[in-house]
Amino acid sequence: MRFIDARCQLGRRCVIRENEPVTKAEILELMDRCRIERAVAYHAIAKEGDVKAGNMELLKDTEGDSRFLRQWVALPHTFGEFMSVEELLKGMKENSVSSIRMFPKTHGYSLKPYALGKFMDAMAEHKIPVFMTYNELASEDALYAMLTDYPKVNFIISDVSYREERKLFPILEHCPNFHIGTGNYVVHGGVKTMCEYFGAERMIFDTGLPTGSAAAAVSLICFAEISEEEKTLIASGNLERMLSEVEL
Amino acid sequence: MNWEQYIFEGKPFEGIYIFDVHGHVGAHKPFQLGGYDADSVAKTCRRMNVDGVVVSSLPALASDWKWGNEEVAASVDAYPGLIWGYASPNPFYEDCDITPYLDLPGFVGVKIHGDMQGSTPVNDPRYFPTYEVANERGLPVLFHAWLSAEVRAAADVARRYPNTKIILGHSGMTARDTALEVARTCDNIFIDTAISSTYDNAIEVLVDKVGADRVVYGSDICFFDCIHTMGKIALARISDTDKEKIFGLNARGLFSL
Amino acid sequence: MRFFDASCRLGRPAAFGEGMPWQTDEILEIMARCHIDGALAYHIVAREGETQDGNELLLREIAQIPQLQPQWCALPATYDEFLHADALRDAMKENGVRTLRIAPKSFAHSARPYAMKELMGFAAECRVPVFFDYGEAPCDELYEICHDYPDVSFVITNTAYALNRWLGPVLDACGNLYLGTGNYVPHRGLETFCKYYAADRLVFNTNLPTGSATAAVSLVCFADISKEEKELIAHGNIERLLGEVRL
Amino acid sequence: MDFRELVYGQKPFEGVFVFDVHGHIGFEQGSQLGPNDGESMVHTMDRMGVDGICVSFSPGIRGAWKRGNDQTKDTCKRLPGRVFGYAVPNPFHAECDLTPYFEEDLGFRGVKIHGNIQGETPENDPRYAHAFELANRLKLPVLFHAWMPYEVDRAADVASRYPDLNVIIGHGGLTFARDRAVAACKRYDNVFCDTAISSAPDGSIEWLVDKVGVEKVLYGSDMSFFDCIHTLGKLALAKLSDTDKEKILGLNAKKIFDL
Repeated sequence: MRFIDARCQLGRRCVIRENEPVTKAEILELMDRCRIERAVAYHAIAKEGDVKAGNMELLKDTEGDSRFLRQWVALPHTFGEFMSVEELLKGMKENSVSSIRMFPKTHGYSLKPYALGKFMDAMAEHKIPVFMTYNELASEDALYAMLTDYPKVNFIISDVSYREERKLFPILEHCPNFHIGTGNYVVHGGVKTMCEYFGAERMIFDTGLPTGSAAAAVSLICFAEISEEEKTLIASGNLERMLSEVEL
Repeated sequence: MNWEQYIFEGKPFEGIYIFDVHGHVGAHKPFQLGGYDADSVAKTCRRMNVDGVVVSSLPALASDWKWGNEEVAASVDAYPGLIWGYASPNPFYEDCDITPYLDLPGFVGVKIHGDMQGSTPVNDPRYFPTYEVANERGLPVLFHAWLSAEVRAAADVARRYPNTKIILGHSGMTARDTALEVARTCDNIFIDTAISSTYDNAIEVLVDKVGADRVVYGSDICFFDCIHTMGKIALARISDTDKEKIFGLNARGLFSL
Repeated sequence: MRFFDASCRLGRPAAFGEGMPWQTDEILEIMARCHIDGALAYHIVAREGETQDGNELLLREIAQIPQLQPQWCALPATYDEFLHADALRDAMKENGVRTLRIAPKSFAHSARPYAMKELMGFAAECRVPVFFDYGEAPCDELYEICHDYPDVSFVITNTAYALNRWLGPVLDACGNLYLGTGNYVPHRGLETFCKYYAADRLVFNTNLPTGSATAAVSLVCFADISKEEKELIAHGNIERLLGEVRL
Repeated sequence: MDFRELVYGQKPFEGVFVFDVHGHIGFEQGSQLGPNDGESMVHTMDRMGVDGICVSFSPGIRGAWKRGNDQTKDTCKRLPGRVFGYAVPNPFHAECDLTPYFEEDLGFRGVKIHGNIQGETPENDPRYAHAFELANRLKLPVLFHAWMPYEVDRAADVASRYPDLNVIIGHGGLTFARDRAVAACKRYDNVFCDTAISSAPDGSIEWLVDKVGVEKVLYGSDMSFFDCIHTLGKLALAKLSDTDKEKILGLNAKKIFDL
């Protein structure tokens, strides 16, 4: 079973709990221990400090390192901040960056079409998947609004808590562009149930390293009561297909 | 000095030593800052005849402490004599030692922002190694001291490390009563004027209650603009000598410039 | 450089920090010190509850003060608790009131058309500028209110420094949004604004007494922008907006 | 035993005694749980090689203490040797008495305290005393929902006043209350921690073992709130010796549960 992790943070973050992995070496040790082949990685400074500088640090930290697939954090281009959509696409192409992560709550901006329409049109046109954690959205209604405002963009939402099933089920039903990161999807039998109702294609394996548990994440897939094909799709198939469709 | 004339003709003040004890470089994640790199900060300082500003890096406080302190070192390097540096520790990293930065020319103090670092109280023992160094060298330590609890924690540090010079950032306006109270009990506590919005007369109240000698000009530049705080001090109804002390003479003593 | 303050507040606050210059003569002294020739003032009683009585109290308090012009607080005429459009027009005309201030969150009413259609219809028809603190319709609500009433000129005040990522997209999408400069303090805020938008969408105000007038005037005087742009901000734009009012 | 092979071989934990000290059956109003009846839990336990589990009725059943405990009793009766029960007291209903559940072997092996959900009643409130006296007399384990530091301290207080019962701090060893949990484990012999948490980084169980000693750490999954797979996997792939893992997975529980 080949695992490719869709959510890993490199770089030195501000707050660490005792014994939490921090360095790239510690992350790689966990990836090896959990047999995770490669990981889509973004940089801690891009989330917590300077977005553009953090994206550059990521290029340095992953230079010639085939274990990591590069992911940039994006910001809207208001008052000349960050990059224009054209500059972003050019930068992604030159540096083989294949996906985008956004932090609308942490970085404080609107997801509505009046603000992000142009940006999301580019994501749709170039089939670039957009990654977010569930707590970056104001509510499940905000999630539904985003998914329906931009139906042609694939969104991968991670860290959905086990308490959200009644809120997420109807959204999964209505929004085929809604994918779930399985890292902390701990609902009892959740992976199996989702396969039954929505198909394995809707789930992307991720861990949330270094603050999420990789061991728990791989176990959730290995021990799930689903077929081998379904496990493989979740573990790496869906992500690889999505990233292969990116046109830059 | 005819402060009004300077302002309303848009002419930066002349003949006044202006030293900003509370500056920043580097981006801040929750919202967009205008011109947060060293060049922008230097440009504004030169335009406004500001003789010097001590900056800490926002990423050093809220993100990667090493990357951030390097950012400060680069800024100090680029504008020697104009941009001075605060080094900032991080309590979560045992290997975090900011002495190498304090040894660099141009680094003149320490900046602590417990709130951004997992809301760690500033008198948390994990900050003590930094205070020991500051105490040995008699350095100023600028605290983010917004809430009165933060002011009291900073005052606790002032008492434990009497050889440091503690600057209560923002406290002149927010937790003012607590700040005034602790400033009376500790003579190594100073109060800066860095705040985005407060009413006129706030500066007059500070000078009246704790004396101009204990108030230092700080603007929080690049977090927001320094102009409005400068204007507030310039047009405050306090004597010119008090304005000169606040604008820079006090700081000159604090930072032994 | 002379200034006109597009929004300040009169009246006795329930609570205030020691030294706050809330009394009218203190406000007038600061205005003089800051070369502010005139100001649109609203009353705290109108803003904190008794809107009509507060508006009338304001007229009495500034009757003998030529520098101060009335700015009325307003809310939808639910169960006739406030003037309907025609009565409002007549009263404003009679008392020289040319601007309104709304506070949907504080007054706890919806800002959507189903609730504010009459009031905003009046403001659009008579070209009456409508002021509100940014906190009264923040983030996406700012877009919605500007978008719902495209013919009303909105001036937001008390904005502080953390809003550019929200403000930019609304300025792009809606031409009827103006920014009160009092306490708009991002580093190089005014020059960045003028670079990406235009000085004619900036309106000088102080937010006295809670905001600092000395800071507000300094922000304009020392801004790294042209003299013409400073004049537009200091008084030009508000004079144009007030000139367009047709009661 | 190659625990890594277990995960990748997708084989259950055969040959290892596994006992889950923190389970729930029944409805939870705030969120739709996965299958939460005894039978579906045993189905997962069979797949994973888990020998037994001790459950209390879900906190969602707030007031109906008798109906909830009877629900647990029926489940234990239907699934003897696999599902055991915690009796849950209620501090507001004076008539609440747990002794009938222990007069004969109905499958009950301990007491569960969830003060937070019962009107935020302090965990060491005198109105729980009758349950503590019962547990002390019968030398039973008492599982506390202890997420916050003050909840952990109250559980420790009970341990200090009733030396013959064993306190299990539920969740607390892995939340931000963990320093308090470590202090309690070190101070009292009859205080233990479980591993029930939905999100804690790799290395957190190792940290707990390092601080309180492996004998004090018990496998608990909070099933059916969560799937037990993820905690089992976290344990299997943890950087701990096999003997440590076997103690945590079940041997420690054997010492304080009458199994």
